[in-house]
Amino acid sequence: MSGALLSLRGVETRIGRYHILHGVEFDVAEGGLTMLLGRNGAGKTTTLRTIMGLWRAAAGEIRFDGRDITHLATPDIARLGIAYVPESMAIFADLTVQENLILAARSGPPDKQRLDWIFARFEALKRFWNLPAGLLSGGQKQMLAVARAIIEPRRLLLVDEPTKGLAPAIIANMIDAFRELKGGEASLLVVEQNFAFARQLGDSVAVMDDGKVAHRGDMTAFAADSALQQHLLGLGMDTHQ
Amino acid sequence: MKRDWIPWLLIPVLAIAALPLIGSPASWVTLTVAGLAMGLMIFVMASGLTLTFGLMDVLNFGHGAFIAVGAFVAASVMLAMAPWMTADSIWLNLAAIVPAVLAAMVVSGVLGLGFERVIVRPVYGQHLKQILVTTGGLIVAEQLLKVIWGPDQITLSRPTALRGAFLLGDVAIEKYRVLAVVVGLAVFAALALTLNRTRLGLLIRAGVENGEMVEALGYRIRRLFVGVFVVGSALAGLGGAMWGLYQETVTAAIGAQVAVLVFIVIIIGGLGSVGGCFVGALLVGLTANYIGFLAPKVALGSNILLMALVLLWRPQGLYPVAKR
Amino acid sequence: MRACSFFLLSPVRGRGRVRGDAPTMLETQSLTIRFGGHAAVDGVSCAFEKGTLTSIVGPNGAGKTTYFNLISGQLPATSGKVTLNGEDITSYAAPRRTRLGLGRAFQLTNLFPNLSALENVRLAVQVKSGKGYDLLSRTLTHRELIDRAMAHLAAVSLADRAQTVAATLPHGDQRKLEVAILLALEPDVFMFDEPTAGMSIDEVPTVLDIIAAIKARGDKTILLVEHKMDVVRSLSDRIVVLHQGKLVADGKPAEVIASDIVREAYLGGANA
Amino acid sequence: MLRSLLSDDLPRSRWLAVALLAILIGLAVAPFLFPGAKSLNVAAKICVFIVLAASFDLLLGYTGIVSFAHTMFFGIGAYGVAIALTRLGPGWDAVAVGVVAGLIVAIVLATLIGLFSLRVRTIFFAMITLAVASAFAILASQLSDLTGGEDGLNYRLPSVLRASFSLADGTLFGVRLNGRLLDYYLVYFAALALVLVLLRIVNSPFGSVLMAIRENPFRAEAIGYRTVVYRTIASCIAAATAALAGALLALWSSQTNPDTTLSFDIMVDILLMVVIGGMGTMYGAVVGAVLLVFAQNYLQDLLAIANKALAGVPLLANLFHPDRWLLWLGVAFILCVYFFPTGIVGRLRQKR
Repeated sequence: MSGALLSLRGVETRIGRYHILHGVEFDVAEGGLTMLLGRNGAGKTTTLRTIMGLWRAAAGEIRFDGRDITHLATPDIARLGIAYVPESMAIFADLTVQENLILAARSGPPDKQRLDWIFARFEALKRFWNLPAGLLSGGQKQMLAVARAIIEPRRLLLVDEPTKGLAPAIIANMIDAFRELKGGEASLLVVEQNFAFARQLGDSVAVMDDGKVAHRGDMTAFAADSALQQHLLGLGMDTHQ
Repeated sequence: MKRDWIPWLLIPVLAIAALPLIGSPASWVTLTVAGLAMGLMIFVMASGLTLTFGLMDVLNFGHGAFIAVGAFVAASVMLAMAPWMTADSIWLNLAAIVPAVLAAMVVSGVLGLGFERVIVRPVYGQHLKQILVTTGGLIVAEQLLKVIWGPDQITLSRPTALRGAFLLGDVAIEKYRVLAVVVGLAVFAALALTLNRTRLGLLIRAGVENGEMVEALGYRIRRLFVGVFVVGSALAGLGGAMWGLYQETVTAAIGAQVAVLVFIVIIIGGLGSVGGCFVGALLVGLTANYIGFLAPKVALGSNILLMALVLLWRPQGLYPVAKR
Repeated sequence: MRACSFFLLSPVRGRGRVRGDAPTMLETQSLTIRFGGHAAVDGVSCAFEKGTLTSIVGPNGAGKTTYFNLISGQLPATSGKVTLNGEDITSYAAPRRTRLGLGRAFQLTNLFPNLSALENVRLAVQVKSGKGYDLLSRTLTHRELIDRAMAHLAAVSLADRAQTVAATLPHGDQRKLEVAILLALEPDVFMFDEPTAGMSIDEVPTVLDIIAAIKARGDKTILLVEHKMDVVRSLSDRIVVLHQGKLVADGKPAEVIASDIVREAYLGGANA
Repeated sequence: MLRSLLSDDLPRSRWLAVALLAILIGLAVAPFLFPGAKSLNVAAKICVFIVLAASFDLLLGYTGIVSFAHTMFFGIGAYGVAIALTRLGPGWDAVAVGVVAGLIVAIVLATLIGLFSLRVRTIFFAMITLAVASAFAILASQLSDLTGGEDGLNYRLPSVLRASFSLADGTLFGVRLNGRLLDYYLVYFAALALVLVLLRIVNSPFGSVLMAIRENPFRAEAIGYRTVVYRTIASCIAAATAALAGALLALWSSQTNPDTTLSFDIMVDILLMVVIGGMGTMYGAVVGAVLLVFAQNYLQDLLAIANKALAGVPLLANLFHPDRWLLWLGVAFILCVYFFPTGIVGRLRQKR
């Protein structure tokens, strides 16, 4: 597939004795936003972690920008321009908001304009600039986690459940931010449970089930096909009848 | 967030509480300075250990080996420069001490690098094996010290300028203790500044909390860890050199002996916290000196008692580290 | 029979349910746990009756496993109450709850890896026998414990693997062993946390059959967290939906699955 | 009969069975096979250390606890008997008082340490026991009125255990049947009995819970075992057995001092015995103890030869100095932890 920034082919991951991914295959297009959907335990988080090098792929190939990154160490993968927002947010609670962002900006002090752009969307970060991040609320931590990933331009963002525990108004800001990022400087791969959010943002979609990608395609088509959604996303009311 | 200052308050509270028990203000000042000096020397040795634990969940039971090596290397250099040590010039004295201490730090640091590779690296994440293998490392290191320096203890005398005491009225303060306090505070200040004001320090603090995320931000935590391990070993060497001069004798067992105090201090402080380690070290130093004066027979039990009291109050130590 | 009427609850806070005839075996009252400011389980009140199987569903992060942890004692509740058979067990540690009849199987396989399959189950049988503190008799002389353990292994069709070291069993067999341990505890309340996760398709029926068999006995209470909706629907007497730590729906399977609130919880408010 | 005696825990390896039989018989006939005070002393020491190492294995190998305070309990047992014999005179009543007092102190201390710190992680416990043990060792040398300080205590054993006591007229196979011989067999049979009891404990329903806790404490707790209680009981049993080993040592040597009972060196010896012999096998402790006591005596001779050969080379000669035997065992210890975690016994059993 041409124009794919990230592509996974036959990726298998084992954690300890458990075989979690069984040959995952999908692409993230340059400048696009791919939604990774699927029910609990389908392997979405494991997929993100495997791309990031936090779990080792036991088989298969992960290519980023034409380069095989399957066996690179996590820091080297990050340095190619991939940022990761884990589901747990992994905020450094003991560090202030400012310090969290200073660390995330690898190439020097954070850019002023970019900071203002972030503050405009996540106002709380400005307000609690010098507060230890551990004292932020769940939603504010989520903002910080996303801000940390976009404090400098990155080529690919891996985001795990950005809307978990967020109030609707902030979700709207999050949607804004991701819209502006995609197509411009970054491509995104977002794991999401909230389908309303997913359909508003996603260009394409990959749905996982039992450690495999069960469906790949265009978001518009997927959003229109409610039978497919129900079959894949876990309610399955009309199956097995 | 409100800073938790209560543990810091324990230090003056302890000192003031000891005053009426000791009675004589002159003795009290002497003991307090002695306690601070002892505490700060232990802090210098313990700071690296607590950080390596925080960063990689590695506890090195062989840490004492670096302390002992530092003491031996410094002793060798100083003995070789004996004429300058005994000269009646503070500058010549310093010209002997400074290279001795630097040599101690370099050798301990290099040894730390080797120790990390051979002993610690293969057993990451396996606590039981880690305890066993680092203890094994201590056994071997202690024997090697005897191979190199011989089995007998080395007697070491302090340089002329650091003998004796300052007299302020009827209060006597040993000069060497003042130096130990100054060096200890300098190390603490340097560590505190590094941790709070530099990018490297931010990385270390972040790594103690969540090493995986630090990696995902593009930093190599392994390198950071090895760096901290080496610096911690070098500091242990520095502390060993200071302790050797303090005791004026050096034996191969010095490491294992002091390591016990070091462990008590980092437990009290909360494993992984430099601030807690500092407070813990001063509490241990002061308690040991006060009790040593008031009831010499139970002096060493006093550290255990202190540890028990602190853990009853805060079971995870004074400043527990927030983990993931 | 139970009279589980179906409620749609907009802003839900702990509330009573319409009671059935069967006695309540397990009950949580306004059960809450906060991590920092965030309530992972938020005022959940629910009663589980003897002889019923209740499925607990909800999207990722809804608090299902945390709810289980609060019931089985792996986590301490911030507030609220858990009662088992009328006894307030909120302050009891996990082992005591287990000995009182709460049995739990874990989401991630959680065995004694270097012990044999038989030994894994025998240890569970031994809990209620009270022989744990017997230090002077030989383990092998307690035939009755071994025989019962073998029977439980046979129930999950693992009898021929009895002497195999647990860590070397294939994943599906490890899940079955997990179930055998739970059976061996002979609890009054069975808690299954995604019992079929990670099993191959042909292994799933064995576990479902076991659960169905327990249910058929009629005197046990079963709690099930499961994502495969067909499984949930075929087994459950009742479905409870958790969303963002709150109980948002509770009722008969068909009604709950068809309800908008569930769709909203799963799909995020879109009329997909 | 044998099965019951060994609690169904058979050697499961021909070579291990041979080794154990050799140790059992060798120690039984030692007084006649290797007459002389020194070799009898070595044999008795082996018996005592077998018990000490086996009791440590109950903690380390079976329960997964690292305690650096094991010598403390050993010392408590030894000092209990020593102090009682010093104060009350050389009678059996004094021995009984000493043993009982030692046991009580050991169990109370083990309970306190256990309840206080066994809830926390392995590392924490290891550090705390190290601190407590070192404080105790210093305390023992400070309380010189009671313990004799650094010099320790010298005391008279009950008369039947002394060399002057004649069991029967004449000799057997050229060995005088005196009180020392009786003393040796007292130590031998007590050690044998204690090892068999420990073997029974690890193969009992209780022992199986300990292994479950070692394997997965979270799960053990979840199926209904209170891990803190089990761990504490295990450390009490280990402490009591160590104290009995100490009492045997005191009854054998008629002197007790910090170096032979409380020092960190002894702790290191026990660690080496259990790890090199094989953790979690009980027989490993037996094999390890024999090996180490032998090494202490014969590795030195071997090193002395190497040392002579290298006499000219400065550092290398020191490396093979007879006093550096611990260096080589230390290296063996590290290699064991890396490559043979089940030690000698584990290797033998694998081969069958």
